[in-house]
Amino acid sequence: MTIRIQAEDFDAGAEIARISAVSTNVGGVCSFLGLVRDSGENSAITAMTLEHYPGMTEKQLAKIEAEARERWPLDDSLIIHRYGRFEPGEQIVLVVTASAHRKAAFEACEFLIDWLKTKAPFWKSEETPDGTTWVEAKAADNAAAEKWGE
Amino acid sequence: MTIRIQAEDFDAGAEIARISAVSTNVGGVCSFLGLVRDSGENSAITAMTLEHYPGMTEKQLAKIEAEARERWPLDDSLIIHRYGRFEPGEQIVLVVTASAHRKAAFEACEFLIDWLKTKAPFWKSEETPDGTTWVEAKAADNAAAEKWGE
Amino acid sequence: MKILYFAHFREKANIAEEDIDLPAGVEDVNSLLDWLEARGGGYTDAFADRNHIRVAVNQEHVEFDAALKDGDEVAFFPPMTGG
Amino acid sequence: MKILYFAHFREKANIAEEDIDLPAGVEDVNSLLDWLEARGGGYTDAFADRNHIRVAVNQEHVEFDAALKDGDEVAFFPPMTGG
Repeated sequence: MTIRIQAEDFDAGAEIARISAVSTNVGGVCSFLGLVRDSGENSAITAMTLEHYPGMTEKQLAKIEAEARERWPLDDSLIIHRYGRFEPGEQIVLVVTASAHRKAAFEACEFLIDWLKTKAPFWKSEETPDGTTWVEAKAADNAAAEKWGE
Repeated sequence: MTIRIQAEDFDAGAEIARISAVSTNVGGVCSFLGLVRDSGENSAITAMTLEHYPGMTEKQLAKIEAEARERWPLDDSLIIHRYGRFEPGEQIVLVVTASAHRKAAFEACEFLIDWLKTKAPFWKSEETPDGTTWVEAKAADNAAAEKWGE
Repeated sequence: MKILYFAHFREKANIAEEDIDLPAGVEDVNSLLDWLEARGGGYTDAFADRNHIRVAVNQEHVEFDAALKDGDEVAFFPPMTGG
Repeated sequence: MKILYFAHFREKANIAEEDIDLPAGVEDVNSLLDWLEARGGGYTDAFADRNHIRVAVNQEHVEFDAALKDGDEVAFFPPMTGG
């Protein structure tokens, strides 16, 4: 179980390879890699800045990772979330889950990213040709997180 | 869109990196990596052999990948499936999907692997201390594939 | 007609692939299965129980009532277990 | 008491962090919000509309009726948008 909140970039392939090798009980490794897109709801995005609440972020992520391990039989899991200013194409977040069975790996991975989107203390602002604006929370993201219950 | 049926191993990280970079419209890349486990339903597994139907496999995978692209807005997708004899911990299958939105990436990835498990012409046999046996199709895998409809 | 045998069908019939002329009276998969079963030995052993047989004609999965003609590629195999 | 401001709260109040003594009459998040709003300027601008305010006390997400005491770390921020 690893949680990393960092400004630096990461090597998604190396992380997936590491988690694949933790045990020969692992039958499936699911991963989600989030990247900065160059198009928002209304206009082109030239850059994005992610701000977070140091201390609370780590605490909240540890809590949700513990919940995922309770709900699904995971052999390992990883969350890496970056903060700082990024340009389109850059990596922001990586979630990896490993389990004996693929359904557990998929569900736990989706649960973690849904939760990250709505409950981890990160805030995004986007730079567009019209200026910089804070990204508003999306109803779809809240609905996605709520489907997992409390 | 790439489909590879091969005996050789693959570099999952390099494939994910390649697909992440196809377009700055990609916001999420979901991947599933399947590995040989050392424990089956009843006993320890020392090796697994995957046999397939050359020609039909490629045809069926191309068809299902086309269906995934029709159902979800994907920027790219990849299926690599190996055949031959493998030991625990070895990589068997990789599915990668890239989309503007994470829900599409997750759903398409799970759809492809569910389909591969039940409808692509591959057959597994397992070597255990008690001998070599053909793996029987699992009801849970059929149910997983059927939830996507026809 | 080309016939391919996979997984335990290949093992039981002890053959991976064969070319045969379409036998007299064989019009569809059902009648081909009857013909194969009647060959005796490993074929009878492989094709007596029809419950777990899957079949493809020209690399497309079909039902047992699918028509056959000379030149077709027919493959017999158990339910798939890939992934 | 330490107060942290994130995202547009930091921008509107023009401050990231401050240490204050627990003001007289402030017993919970609601009364702290009243006190901040009454400060005027950027604070009033930031805290007049309570609809999109989220608050954490000692790094745990809480509701506005959560009690406060001197020494607490209180943070104000909009709904999260990570991932």
